[in-house]
Amino acid sequence: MDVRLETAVSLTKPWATETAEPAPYRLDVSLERENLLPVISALFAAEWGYLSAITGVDLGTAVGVVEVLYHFCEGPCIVTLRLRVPYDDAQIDSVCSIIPSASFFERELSEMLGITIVGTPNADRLFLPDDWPLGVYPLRKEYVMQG
Amino acid sequence: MEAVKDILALLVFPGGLFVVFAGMMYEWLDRKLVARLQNRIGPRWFQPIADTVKLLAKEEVLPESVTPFFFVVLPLIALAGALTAVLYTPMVGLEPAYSFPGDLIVTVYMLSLLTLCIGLAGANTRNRFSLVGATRALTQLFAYEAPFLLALFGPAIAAGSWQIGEIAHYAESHWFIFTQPIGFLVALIGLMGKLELPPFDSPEAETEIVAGALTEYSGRGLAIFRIGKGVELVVGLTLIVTFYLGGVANPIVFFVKTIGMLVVMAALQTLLTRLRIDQTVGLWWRYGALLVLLQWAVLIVVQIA
Amino acid sequence: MTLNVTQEWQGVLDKIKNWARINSPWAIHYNSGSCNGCDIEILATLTPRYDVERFGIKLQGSPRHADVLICTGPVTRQSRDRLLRIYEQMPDPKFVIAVGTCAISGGVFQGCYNVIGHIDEVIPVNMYIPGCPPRPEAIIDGVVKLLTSLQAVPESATA
Amino acid sequence: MRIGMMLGDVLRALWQRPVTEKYPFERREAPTRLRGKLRWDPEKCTGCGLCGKECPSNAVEVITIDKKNKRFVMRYHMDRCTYCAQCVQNCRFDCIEMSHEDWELAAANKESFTVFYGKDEELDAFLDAVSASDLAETAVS
Amino acid sequence: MMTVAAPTTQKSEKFIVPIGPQHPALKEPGHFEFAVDGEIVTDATVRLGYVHRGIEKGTESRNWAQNLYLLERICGICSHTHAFAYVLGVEQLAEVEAPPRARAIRMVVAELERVHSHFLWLGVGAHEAGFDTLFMYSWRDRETVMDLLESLTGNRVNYSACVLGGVKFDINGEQTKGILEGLDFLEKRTHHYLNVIQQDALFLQRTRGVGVMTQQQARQLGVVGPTARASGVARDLRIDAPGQHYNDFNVNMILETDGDLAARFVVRIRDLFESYRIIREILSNMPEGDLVVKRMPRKIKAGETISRVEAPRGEAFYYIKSNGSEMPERIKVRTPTLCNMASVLTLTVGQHLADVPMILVGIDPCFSCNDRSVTVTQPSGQREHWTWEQVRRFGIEYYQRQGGQ
Repeated sequence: MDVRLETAVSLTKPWATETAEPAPYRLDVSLERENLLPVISALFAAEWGYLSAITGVDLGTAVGVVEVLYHFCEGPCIVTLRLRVPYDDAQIDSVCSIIPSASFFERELSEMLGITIVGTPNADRLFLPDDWPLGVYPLRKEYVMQG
Repeated sequence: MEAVKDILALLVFPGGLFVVFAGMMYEWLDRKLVARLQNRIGPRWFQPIADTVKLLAKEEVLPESVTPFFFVVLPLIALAGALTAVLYTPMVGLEPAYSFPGDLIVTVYMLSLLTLCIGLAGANTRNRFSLVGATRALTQLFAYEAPFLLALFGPAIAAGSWQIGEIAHYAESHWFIFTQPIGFLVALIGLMGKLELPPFDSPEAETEIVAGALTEYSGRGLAIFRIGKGVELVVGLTLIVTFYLGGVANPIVFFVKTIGMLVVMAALQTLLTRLRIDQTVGLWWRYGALLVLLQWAVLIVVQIA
Repeated sequence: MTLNVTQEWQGVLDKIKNWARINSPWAIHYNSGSCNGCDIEILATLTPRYDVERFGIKLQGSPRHADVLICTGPVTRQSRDRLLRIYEQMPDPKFVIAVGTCAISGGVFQGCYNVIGHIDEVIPVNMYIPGCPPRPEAIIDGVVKLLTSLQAVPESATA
Repeated sequence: MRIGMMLGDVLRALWQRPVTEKYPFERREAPTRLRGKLRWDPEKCTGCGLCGKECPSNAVEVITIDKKNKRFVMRYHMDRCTYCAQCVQNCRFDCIEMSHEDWELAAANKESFTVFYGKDEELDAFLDAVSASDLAETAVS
Repeated sequence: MMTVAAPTTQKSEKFIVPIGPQHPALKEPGHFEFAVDGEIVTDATVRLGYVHRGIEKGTESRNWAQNLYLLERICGICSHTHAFAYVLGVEQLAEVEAPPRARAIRMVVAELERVHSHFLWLGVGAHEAGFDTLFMYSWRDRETVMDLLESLTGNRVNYSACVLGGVKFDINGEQTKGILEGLDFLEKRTHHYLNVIQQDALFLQRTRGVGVMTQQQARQLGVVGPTARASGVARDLRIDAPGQHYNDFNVNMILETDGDLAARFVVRIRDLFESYRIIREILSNMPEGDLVVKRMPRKIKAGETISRVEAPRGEAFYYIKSNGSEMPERIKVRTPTLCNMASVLTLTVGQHLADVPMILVGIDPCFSCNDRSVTVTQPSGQREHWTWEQVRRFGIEYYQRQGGQ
């Protein structure tokens, strides 16, 4: 295992519920939602990589959960923090207080998948048009494209 | 008979048709030269004519929130000003059509009218975009006008006259480009500033010559402003050549000199990065005006001595 | 007799107008949701290699100065109003060229949720240039075809 | 720090011929790999339909008239085509190629963008079979 | 096709002048909002979406091969990057590996694309600074590489070089020769341009000391690509993560430490030399073999993967999830501009509004930002919509007041 990944393992260890290494240079850390900020603070304080993207994956209406992935990259290594956000309590803490540049990713996440970002400095729409109906989230599986 | 001559002078030569046509040809030459210097072919010779005719035939959109009277009249005043200036200028090296003591000052004033009208037209349109453009046009006027004037007055002082015709005759025997090189440079660059040609077109790209203040002008108004600019280019170049490059002369020689100036202007346009207005203003006031004044001082001392 | 003379004059005037229009098409370009590919190619036609200034084409910033609207890309929800506005701001006579496959039919973006459709669902189009993106030569070809078609059309029909 | 670094280029340009191409007065040969208008050869087609299956924009349709006798017609929508050549890649029988000669495709109306390919007799049969109104509909879509 | 009711009113008094590609950097529409206190920017946000088409959702209803072409059309400047990142991801999921020759060809196309993109940006930057001659000349020379790409791939913009499991075409000897000749010419020109941007006094006035981003800032903002490298952050996937696509050829890191616009120009130009070197190296050591793997499944095994490719603008990030069917479950694309865009917004805070346009151009915004409508929020809370042109004018006038004193 790459030494940088080892550092990441030890950094995230206190909060990780599950750790996996799905591919070389990759580390998946599953978290509880409330532990997101401490983990990110720890990574940021140690200057481990940078926030490369936030991905939201809708697992489907049957499960009723959106999985939110925070990808941190450092050289060849990618650490992915995995959080599960249920539909009925779709909110998550903003990381903008630690990483200001995450604002874009959070705005995208919230408009595309209907997740409320608690404490984000700007919750305006980023990509969707002004006349897009409220409460419709295009990247949810329940949204089916016509035509 | 005198009346016929006056009408001809006003409408055909040197005012009116001739100078409008000459303005278009100069504009074409300028664009063509810039294109060639950028390794392109550039426009065809009738391009400005086609542009103008097309604009004249196009729908004129009268935007809301303008005072229609000024919207229509301002371009006409601008063109009239430029055309009036022609009458006192020794076109193609011939004697000016009209002349009176102090006509240099009137001419220069008439030339400023165009920019002033553009500024007012922008302000009249009253959308924020044009307004800002108008302010900018007027500031630029403020920036280059004084040095440009000073540069044109240099030869006047040397010749001891404020009459263009007399200065021109005096200049025949005194090539002021050698005795007053700074004045020449400032006048040439000032003309570029006046016409908002590339290095001084601060916020404009090569594709939009006047979009700022004239954004809302679509058909006739735009065409008339463009004609006005063409005329001003002709008058400005003629004045510079007359004053600095040997006065009234054989029309062919005079024409060659004018083309030479145009080439220099085109080269400057292609070579220089656009100046921000702060740089333009700095250039004019810190260097242009000061240097010309210095030259004046020297001149006056020499004259007295 | 006098009627004939005026008609003849009118005919000559129309010819001159038409000639000027064909030789001085000022363009404005709007991207209503394309991938930039067509936009770069349109831009490339301005550069020394293709140099559309040969035909008197100038890109203008203000829709008020333009005769030809060059559109690229499918129309997204957000940019639809914009496109309409530009079109309305242009003075008559005006022409629209749709450049690229997505401007004509939506191309690969057919059915994407934020895409309303293609250009001619929003504004009338005079010339279509397919390609993804069309080569600069193909764009020039389209423009020339548009200009040639103007030559044939009598004045009254275009105004 | 100097002023006018491009002077050399600019002066050279005065003597050089402009690089501008004379198109459309002189037409430069396009590279042979250019992906222009699609061409279809009905002789070799087996009607497998793989070309249409992975077309990203539904630009090609192979219409079967008689499967047994291998009678097919292709309807090609030039206006939808993205000229990606995935169909060429997919075709195992080399029936499809992208022409490098036909790339000046501009037209004033969209009807001309729907192209039918096929052997003459099949094409006639097919076009007869399709009613005029149907055709008009396809042209619009 | 969805139908949308036409909005009845224009939402605000927004005066929008979509200024076309005279400013090719800023082609695609975006809407920036800067709050200013006097002349100092206190807050900045951006509204994108004028060209948002819904590609990510679109991928979920197209099969794997169709998606290749859909994703390629995310961006017309770095189309190959997107295709490249996508096929890498899908191949990882399907557990196939493209043959070595195919990988080499992909790299050649990627590097040629970088060359064209940097030339494009050089022209754009020059144009934005008002140096049209440099714009014209750099775009003239760019045609050289466009010709190479066209004769190699068959299209000038959307190369469609990749297919799942390989590439579409081979590079033959004649093309190799053509590319090498083209590169020699470009290298000569690039030296010239490097001189120009480093020495032309008037040009430097617009770039030196503008939009400075320190190394510390760059690290914190998570910028990528040349923007990061101009601030001294060594971040280049071709070097950092060679496992994915550059394993056979080593790339040198190009770093500048000034962090201003001039440095961003220099980094990109010096990047070009590195690209020339890499292309030459690949062409002289071209591996033999097939172009496409024998068997590429139509259905991709369930699973998820991340693939990253160094685009001309920085790292392009792909997250691909498959559910084992013919269509992907989820594809997430993060373009480099999104990362860098955040840096613009942060950098402009505390800066003069006058410097904003050049800073924006400095990151080489690819997917964003023109129509260039800007909202300026005054301290009184009054909001005004400005066009991009107005901001520029504002800047110019601001400087004038400064300079006129």
